[in-house]
Amino acid sequence: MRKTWLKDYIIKRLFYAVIIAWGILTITFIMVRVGPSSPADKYLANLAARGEEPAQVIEAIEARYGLDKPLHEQYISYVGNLARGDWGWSFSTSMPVTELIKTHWIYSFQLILLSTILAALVGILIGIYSAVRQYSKTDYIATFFSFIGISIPNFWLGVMLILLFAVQLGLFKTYYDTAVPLFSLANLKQLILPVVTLGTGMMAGYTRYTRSAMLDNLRKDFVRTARAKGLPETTVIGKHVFRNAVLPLVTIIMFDLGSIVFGGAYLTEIIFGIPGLGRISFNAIFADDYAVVVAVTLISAFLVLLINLATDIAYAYLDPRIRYD
Amino acid sequence: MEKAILSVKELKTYFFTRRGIVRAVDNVSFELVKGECLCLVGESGCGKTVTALSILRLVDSPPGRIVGGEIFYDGTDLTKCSAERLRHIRGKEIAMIFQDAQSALNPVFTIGDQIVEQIKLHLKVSRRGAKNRAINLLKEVGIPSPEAAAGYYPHQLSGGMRQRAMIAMGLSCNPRLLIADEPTTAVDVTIKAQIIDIFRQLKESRKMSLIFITHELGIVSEIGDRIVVMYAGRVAETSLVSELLKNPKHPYTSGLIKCLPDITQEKERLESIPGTVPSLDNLPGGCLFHPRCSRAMAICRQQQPPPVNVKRGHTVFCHLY
Amino acid sequence: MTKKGIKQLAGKVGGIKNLILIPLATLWLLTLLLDIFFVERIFSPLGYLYLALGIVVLLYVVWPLYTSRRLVQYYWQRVKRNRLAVLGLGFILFLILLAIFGPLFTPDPTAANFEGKNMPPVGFSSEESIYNAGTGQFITKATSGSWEHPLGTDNKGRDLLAMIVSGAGVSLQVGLLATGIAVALGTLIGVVSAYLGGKVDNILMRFTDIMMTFPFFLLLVFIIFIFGPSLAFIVLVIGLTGWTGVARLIRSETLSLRTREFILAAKALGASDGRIILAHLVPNVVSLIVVIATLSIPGVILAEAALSFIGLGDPAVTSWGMILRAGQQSLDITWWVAVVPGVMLFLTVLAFNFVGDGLRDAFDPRSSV
Amino acid sequence: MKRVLYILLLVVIYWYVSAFSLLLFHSPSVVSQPKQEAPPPAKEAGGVFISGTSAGDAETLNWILAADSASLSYAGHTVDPLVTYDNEWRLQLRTAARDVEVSEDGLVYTVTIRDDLRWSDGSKVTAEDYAYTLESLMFSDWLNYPYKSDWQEEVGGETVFVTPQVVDETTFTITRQTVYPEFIYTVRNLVPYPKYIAVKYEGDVEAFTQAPEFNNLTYTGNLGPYKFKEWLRNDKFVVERNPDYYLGKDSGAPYFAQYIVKLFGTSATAHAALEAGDITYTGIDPDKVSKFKKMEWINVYTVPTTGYLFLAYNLRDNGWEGLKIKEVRQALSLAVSKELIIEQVLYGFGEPAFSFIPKVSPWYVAEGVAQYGVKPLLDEEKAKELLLNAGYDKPVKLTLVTNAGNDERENIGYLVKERLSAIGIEVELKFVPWATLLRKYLMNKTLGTDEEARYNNGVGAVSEEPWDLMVMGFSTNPLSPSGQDVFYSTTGGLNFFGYSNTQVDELFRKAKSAEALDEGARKELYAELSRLISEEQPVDFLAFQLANAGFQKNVRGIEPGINMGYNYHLWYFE
Repeated sequence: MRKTWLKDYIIKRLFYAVIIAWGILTITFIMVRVGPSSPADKYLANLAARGEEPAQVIEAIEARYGLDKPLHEQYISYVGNLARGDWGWSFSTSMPVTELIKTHWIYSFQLILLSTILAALVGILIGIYSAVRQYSKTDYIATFFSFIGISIPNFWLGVMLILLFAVQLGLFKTYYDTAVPLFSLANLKQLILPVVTLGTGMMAGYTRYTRSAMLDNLRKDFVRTARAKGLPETTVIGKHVFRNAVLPLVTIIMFDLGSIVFGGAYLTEIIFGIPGLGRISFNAIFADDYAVVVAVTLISAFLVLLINLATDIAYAYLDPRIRYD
Repeated sequence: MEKAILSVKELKTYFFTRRGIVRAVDNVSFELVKGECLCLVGESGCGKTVTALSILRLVDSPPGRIVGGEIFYDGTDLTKCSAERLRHIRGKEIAMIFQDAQSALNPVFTIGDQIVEQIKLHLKVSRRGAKNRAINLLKEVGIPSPEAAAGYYPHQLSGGMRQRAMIAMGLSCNPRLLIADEPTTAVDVTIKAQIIDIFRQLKESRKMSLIFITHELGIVSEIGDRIVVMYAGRVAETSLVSELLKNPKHPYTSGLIKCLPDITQEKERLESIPGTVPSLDNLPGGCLFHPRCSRAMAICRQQQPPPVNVKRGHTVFCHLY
Repeated sequence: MTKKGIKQLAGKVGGIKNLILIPLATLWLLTLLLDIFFVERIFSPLGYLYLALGIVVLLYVVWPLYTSRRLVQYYWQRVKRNRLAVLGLGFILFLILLAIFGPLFTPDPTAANFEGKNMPPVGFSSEESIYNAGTGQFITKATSGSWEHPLGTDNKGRDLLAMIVSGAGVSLQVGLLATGIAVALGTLIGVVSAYLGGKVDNILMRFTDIMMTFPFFLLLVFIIFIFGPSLAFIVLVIGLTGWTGVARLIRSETLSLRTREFILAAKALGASDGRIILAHLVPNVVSLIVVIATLSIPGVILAEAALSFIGLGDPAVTSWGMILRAGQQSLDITWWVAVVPGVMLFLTVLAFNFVGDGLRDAFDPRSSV
Repeated sequence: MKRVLYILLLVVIYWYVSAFSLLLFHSPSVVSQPKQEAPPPAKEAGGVFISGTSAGDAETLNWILAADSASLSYAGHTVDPLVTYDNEWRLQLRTAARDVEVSEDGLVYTVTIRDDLRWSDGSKVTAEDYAYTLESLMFSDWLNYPYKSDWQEEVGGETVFVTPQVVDETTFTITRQTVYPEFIYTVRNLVPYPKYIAVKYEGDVEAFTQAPEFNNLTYTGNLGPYKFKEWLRNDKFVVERNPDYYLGKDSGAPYFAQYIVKLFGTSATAHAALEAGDITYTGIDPDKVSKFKKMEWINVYTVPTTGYLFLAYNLRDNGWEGLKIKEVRQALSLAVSKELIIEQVLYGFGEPAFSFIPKVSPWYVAEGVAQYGVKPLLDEEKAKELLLNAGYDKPVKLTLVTNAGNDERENIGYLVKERLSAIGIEVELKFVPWATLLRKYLMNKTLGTDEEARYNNGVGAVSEEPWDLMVMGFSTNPLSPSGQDVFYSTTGGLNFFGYSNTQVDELFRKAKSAEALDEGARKELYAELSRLISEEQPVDFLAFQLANAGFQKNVRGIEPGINMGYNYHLWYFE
């Protein structure tokens, strides 16, 4: 089916995304730079030990990174560089920001991707099942556990899992070992606990969304029609009902993908010592490394915008009734 | 008389709700003779649709359940046969057309796909073959530029077109029996006529057996051979259409007929049956119609009327006879 | 002033409620300004949030619910059918009572006592062997829980129960206040945007989009880190960043209401926009608001806990997240310090989820999650 | 269930596919090293030594830019200083051929380096490199070397740099105009930058900051036991055995194939990793020591540190005026038991402190130092009496601040509160975030002026928030305690509590002057200083902490002590 209007829509949205991104960039930049804290805070102990005059050291450092220049000058030069594709130099890690992100994003990505896929698959399967068997024992159990799943604080869950499986039972390493090659079974193994930690909540959520979305459609007339055609029950549920129920699910999963990087994933990364984007960006915050902070905020914002767009497009194809303008 | 293609015997379909048991269909029996058109007639909520759904075991359960009776379709009792067997009958042998195509068609698949799906399910044909067949069907039911229409989604079609598509889907595996559940209620008058025509043609051309559910005796007189008048989940009167329209026996039936606007003679106002259909979860004792019956007697309050054969093939459930 | 006069006035400002709201709000604002510029601390920052929330809730949630008592009863009947919801409600009430009256019966949660540190909960016993660097000897001291400290003590000898109690207070405060702010803001923006439509709608929704594209938790940590953690501030930030979802939901709900007969009727009768919004639209989304609020409280509570967990909590108060942070440092010695607050956090969130779910089913049986 | 398993399998496959497709974009931050065959070492070298830490990551390997200790220690694995010390402060020659020689007048420092030092390109490391590092890098305006003040001296009221002078290929001198006996310790720590690379970036701080050679330590040649391999930020710093290490020629040192610094989010996870045998070494929190002592596969060494905890008295105008009186300060110190703190808070891992000079320092003197806080100078009655004499008979209320989240300091706070209540002083505890503590409590400025807040803006200045007591911890350099004047001299840059005593200032000045040239004289000066300080009680010195190092049992060659790591290139796995 032809969707010529979609092209214009996408262009409009992309243009609009750029505007938003710029706004966010500015806000973030200002916030970082006007913040009272200084990169030199954490040197104090070291300076004291060496019997140094803190004032001199701090001035030296700020002068080196041009932090002593007036704010607007810093902003202009930063945006200028950004426009030229130079994302700046992260002085808290001594690396180009782009390099830094390129090195670390995969650690978050593998975690998030794996958790999301597993959570979605298992959650949706359970959800469908308990919707079809509404009010059965299985349904009640599934519902109850999904409640537990969405209510359990994942950072707590993570700590408990480590205590039980890594320390007590010694089944896993107590931390994520980056020496293990990314694409190896060993890596999959050491990702199990983090994925469970991050995935539980999502899975529970998806279970409940799927269930209710399925229930909304199970009693619709077209289901009866499908049965009247003589379709086997699996086709009726799996094709006719699910295809209608999938729409809200797409939104939610997409939204999670966008929002999780600096939420649940970050806590998981801290607990399991995964050097992902989350940890990088939060350490950057604590180090007043504005180049990184602005960059990651920008990236995640863009991520969300793109994902929203992707969702809309997906909608346009999944639900023929929808039309944007 | 010729052998029946479908015979329903003392069908009981109840709904078990929180507020109690609803006897949606109670002791309904009728027979459909091959190539004939049987009309189920009655006010809305009298159990016509449920009867039809029961035939294909499409009643949602819970809460609905067929609690008794048999439905014989050439030799097999549809109420008891295996789900497997039933699936082969559904859509292939017995097809059903639903009231409101708007909601009865799946909004996220194209008309073509929905028809093709059914064809491929039951007939050994290639995808292309199925597609052509679907397009022909669409043409047959009078959809202009059927190729394009096949690519449309339900919401892109007008009400009438949708209903036609629905019919096309029903016909797709040319079933021996077609059940049409008020196919004309959701469309406006002009379309209604055209759709009725389609059915009439079908009957002539394909010699297809038809169960036509409606509340309009007008339509019945047009295409019906045999009629079953239902009231509050029970059969009130059953007979040949011509016969019944001439001399209705059951007070309810005659009531219905009086309600028909008759252009030939002037009347101040349309007549109507006083009162309403009782709610199915607390039915009156005895004859269900007695509270509204002008000729009700003492006995009507006490016991249900037994079937009375007033004439060959004309049965009425009333104490008057 | 005559009844009629009041009615007219009310009509002008859009409903008798506003007639009450406006003076109250002004009063509130005046005290706040007074507090900021002239005198110190009439109320604490949290106090102001409480007052504001109280006024709004009273006028736009309690009042409407009260005026339609029968409806409420009807809903209550339906909620009651959902056992889990009732259970959750019970737990929340218990928690509130705990937070209010608990401190009267528990010792000061900040009172350290190094003699009685690392005491296990009642019914448990722990054996701790301390290495004495002076003598080079191990001193094994076996302790078992006593009713003096029902939940045991932490590595400072603070009574865990007392800490949990104060933590309950913190979690509830954050949960209710932040959600209150978020929902109030969201509702206002949602309703206004939907009702006025056109340019206003466009601008407001774009703004919502921008807010939504900010990585919520990153933003939170960021702001808290820069401007320093204080409970009131945390509440404020969570509230001011968390309204977007609410706004969207309310908006879509209002859009469907906008064309309903009674609104059109009100318009036809020449009621002012303000009046229509506050007197007709808002009351009709109250049920939705209640549901959204209950369902978004867990997220807020968890956010605060997460903040404290990564060390950005308000050090001046004992929150569950903070206890958890301390506890997970010494899981092997004093497991209870990590387990108890975790469980409490879990149960609280669970309870709110149950209730929210029950309410939603009650208000709108066939709505999706 | 079969279906589910099947789907899980699909997931895994899907993941791999997507992951591999990512490999195309993904470039790990590994620096490709020229492959060179290692000569077979005398002692069997092998194994990976993993040292776990929950401290923060380094900021840069371009150490000359760094102000944080982690950066310096990271780089330290690949380049040796001139001279280091063992646990008894005996000299250990590294890149120096013999110890730094000081002229009679104490102004000229002569350094002779080994002649077998090589940069990675094989070129000799010469005195020229050292001189260059000093003159053109550390002393330059464009680079902003954070610690330039180490190399500066006050001459006629203005600050000038010392003058390095190349004598020959392996010898250079550093000439001061003023005598500063402890300058030698600075000189001994000197580490060179390769001139042949540095000249490329000279004058351009941005280019220098981003120079790949410096950020990947590709130049270090045979200067250190290890060569840089990989640095994954916030995760691990990996160096591998340097086969050409100048000290390893005959001994074959170092004996670890790799040395890894592994970063952990919390000390708890680091402990767990040590217990599980996932790492070789980590520092152990005092309360966990007994647990690890019991594990037969772990060695726990208790070693002294230079860190000390103290209770600062706010002597500025926004503190309790009583604190300005020496007797009152003594009274407070009389009431706070150091043994109790050590036992309760440090689990016995501490030494009572009476001045900023630790037992391990060569300048430590015990006699004559007033030992407040231990019997007999632990006496509440006497404390009350002192307070009374000072005219404080009514109970007072003081605020004690420290940084939240630091368990040790918080606990000390609780203890102090408890002890002081015994002498009628009520203490209110205030735990604030580190940044807040620095901004609102440590930094100070004279009210009404628009000077920017510093840690010491002179006697008149006050902090933004008032406070009376503060639990703090800093560390001292046992070799040159005179550096502590940043705290205790009137103009000291970290003298945030506003202590001012001309005698003390004078003693510090002397300790840094010609009068201290003779070590005996210097020892006497320090003895005097510690006596005075312990009498004055500008702060209540609480305790020098003892650290606990947990190693896997199979590590050999460790000499527990204050400089435990001095011979770590000789450690090996059994």
